[in-house]
Amino acid sequence: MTVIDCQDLRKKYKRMAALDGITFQLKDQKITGLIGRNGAGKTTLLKILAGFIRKGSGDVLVFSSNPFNNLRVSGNSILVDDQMSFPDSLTLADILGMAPDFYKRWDTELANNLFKYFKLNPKQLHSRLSKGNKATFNMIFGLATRCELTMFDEPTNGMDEAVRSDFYRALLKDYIAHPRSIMISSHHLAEMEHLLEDILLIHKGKVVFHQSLEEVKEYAVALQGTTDLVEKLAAGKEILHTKQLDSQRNYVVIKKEEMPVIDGVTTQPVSVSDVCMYVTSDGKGGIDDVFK
Amino acid sequence: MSMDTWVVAILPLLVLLFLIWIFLRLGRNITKHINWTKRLSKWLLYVYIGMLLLAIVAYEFIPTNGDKIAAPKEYTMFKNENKIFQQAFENNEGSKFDSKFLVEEWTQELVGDTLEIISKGSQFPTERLNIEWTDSKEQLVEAKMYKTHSYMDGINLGEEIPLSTVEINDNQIILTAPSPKQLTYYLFSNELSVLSIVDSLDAWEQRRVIGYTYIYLKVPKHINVIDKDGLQFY
Amino acid sequence: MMFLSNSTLGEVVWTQLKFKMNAYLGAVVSLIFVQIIGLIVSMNGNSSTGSGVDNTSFTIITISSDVVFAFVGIWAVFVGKLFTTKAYRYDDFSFVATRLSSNLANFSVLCLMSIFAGVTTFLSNYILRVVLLLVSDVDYVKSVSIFEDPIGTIVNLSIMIILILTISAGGYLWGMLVQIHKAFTYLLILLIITLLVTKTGQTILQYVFIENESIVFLIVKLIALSLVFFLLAILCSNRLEVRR
Amino acid sequence: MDLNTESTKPIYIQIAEWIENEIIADRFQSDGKVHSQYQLADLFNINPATAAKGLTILVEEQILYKRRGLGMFVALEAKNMILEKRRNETLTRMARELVLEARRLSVSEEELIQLIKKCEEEQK
Repeated sequence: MTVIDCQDLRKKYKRMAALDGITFQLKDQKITGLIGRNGAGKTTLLKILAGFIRKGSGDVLVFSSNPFNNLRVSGNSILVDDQMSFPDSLTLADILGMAPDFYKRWDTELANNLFKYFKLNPKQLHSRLSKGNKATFNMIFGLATRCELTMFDEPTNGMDEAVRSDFYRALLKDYIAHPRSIMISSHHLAEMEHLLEDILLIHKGKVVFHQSLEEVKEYAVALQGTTDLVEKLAAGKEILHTKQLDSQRNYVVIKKEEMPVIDGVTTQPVSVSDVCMYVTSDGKGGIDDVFK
Repeated sequence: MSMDTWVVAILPLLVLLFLIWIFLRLGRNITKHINWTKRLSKWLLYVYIGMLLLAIVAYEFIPTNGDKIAAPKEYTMFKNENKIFQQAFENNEGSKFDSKFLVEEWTQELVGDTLEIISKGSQFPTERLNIEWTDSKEQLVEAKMYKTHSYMDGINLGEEIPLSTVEINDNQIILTAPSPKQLTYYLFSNELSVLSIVDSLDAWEQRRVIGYTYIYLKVPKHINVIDKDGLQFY
Repeated sequence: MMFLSNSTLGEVVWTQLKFKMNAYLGAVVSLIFVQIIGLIVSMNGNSSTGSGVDNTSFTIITISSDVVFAFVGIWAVFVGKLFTTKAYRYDDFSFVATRLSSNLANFSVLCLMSIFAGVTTFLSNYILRVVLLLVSDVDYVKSVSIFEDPIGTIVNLSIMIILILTISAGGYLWGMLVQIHKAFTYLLILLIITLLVTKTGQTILQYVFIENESIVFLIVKLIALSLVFFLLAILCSNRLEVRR
Repeated sequence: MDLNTESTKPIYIQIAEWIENEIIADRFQSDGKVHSQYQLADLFNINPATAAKGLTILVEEQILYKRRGLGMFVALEAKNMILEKRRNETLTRMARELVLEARRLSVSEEELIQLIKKCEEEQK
């Protein structure tokens, strides 16, 4: 089943294009990482999918309908982000008490257990939570809704290290128990990479690739060796990134293809987060080039 | 009521609006710093509703010192009765007087042939006097004092306003007006007066019946009546 | 396998209504304070008429709910506007909501609050009565109580309720317009002034509030006006995006 | 149990290797049931799809077999197959390194074979 279907989705703010022709499809019950640099359009995409904002042009279908002003989409999806707000007159306990009325699959037990585990104060008001606790509460809320499409936008912002790993673990365990479509956007790809099945990489409002994690791992290969040898080997191939070490050079080459084994050049795999970083960097050089 | 006066009436309200707006803003800033829990709010609500209900019950039990407000129908009736009485009075038809208006009656044996009527205490005497001349040869004067309905906004003024005192000497009738008195009443209204602003004047007129004190004398024809204060109604 | 839960609009509106009645209790509390201040202001009476008969002068001080009502009216405008603010709209979307369901729920809340505000405004007069009678030694006239004139009570009560509803619906529309463009903040003030100053404005006001053959006709007109305000507000809110 | 996520080896290969190790250590008996993809995901804190991929590799190598509706089971000859495979793999890798090193040191093919034969004899 297709949960999300975007065809050439565009969205403009004022005159700036936030989404510039997004096309992808999301099959159900996968954890997908929405990766991209700041300003790539991740948040805009998620908000359109959640029905918070109107699409520009193109098509967007969530559960086969346009999410904007759609009750079925709203009832079966949730977007957890740091802008989530709850009435000031309700305590956290009140909010958790109201939620089952809205979300038919709300898991009260999970919500209460996580709430206790993270030692949140039930009498606290949402607006007075610290940044980290707010993120924790939102995460609990998002998980407990059990929505068929659960989206997290930078969920770990403000959380400390221990809570982050607890969050990822909780997410995975709940996903295993109740498989559903989960989308997470984050800067910290490395720390959640193991959770992901697919990666949707977007850059400047466009989809760079939408592949499984393993495919991304095989996406690129790094060559390290003496400059002339490496250059010869990389000639004619798409160079994603170069880095001068000393008298040697280090190249990253797109499309891991069969390389002849040459003495003096070692081939290394490139981590997923590095792949994403290199692919979305505008120049072919790195920060070192600035200091040349 | 013309539209202009309506505007004038609403302008102070606009100033009021502005003040309340400022007040609400202030209030919001203050309440931002108070943790209004749901429980506290609910308690406040219950206490307030309780107070309202208590007030309704308490109001029923507070003793009245005014009459019940008379219904518009009653006012019309009062007005009619006053009118009929007045006409009878003007026409000297003593027999037609409604006996319920009778307040006092007395007779007086005069010494001389003159009867002097004097009004005291009030610049503008409000009593109305009429004389029916009789053929009697005696010195006897019959006097009757009547008072017609006086109602205003439901208050029976007849009860609240003291009667003029009547003093009778050998050949004098001295009417003394009651000493000046100030009466203040609260009138509670269920209606929004803003909405009834147009017909309120009429309504107010309708709720007002002013009666008079009438003095009806039966005097033998040979008696000379001196009415220097001009009480007599002709 | 996907299991999509389907909720009807009615269910969602009902749930939102329950949620809002809990969440917006603060607005009700503020109403109580507004009424109490209105009561304090109206201690001096709204109008007094005097006249004299036989050396006796009368002053009749009329104590009605007008001042309290004026206060509550302003409260209603701001409560209506409050519901359209970002914070309140975003709160809805943390749960299940569409713009339509959210508007319907808001309107239901405004209706319920108007009923509450109308009833309490009407009854608050009784607090004033009791307090004045206990505190001052001024005589009073036994006025009609709710038990003596039930029909009159219901009529006066429903007028208050529906006026408050109309005002809050106006505030709601105003709030939506402000959300679309900040310049609309001053529109309301401008509108009130033009209504009062210009001839056409006065004609409109006269038509709505004064030239009424019967109370029922006034009520019908006010309900229609509230619905118009509300429908316009829905149209406006469809332009608004959440958490932008 | 921790996986090396920084490692050059894909996670699903690591999963497959872990199951193989368990089979060698007799912790998974032949014809016994192995962990499901969800148990593995929970155990290693990874996406179930990744775990499934690890299992699939082993099914393809016929080390595991599927029973519809019941799960994955260890094949009868699994242990031997794994040992065989590892033997081949390790030897091949070492031979490749040997060849590469020989080339670096300019040792000819014949000399290398001579060397191996000599080593063989020394061991006897």
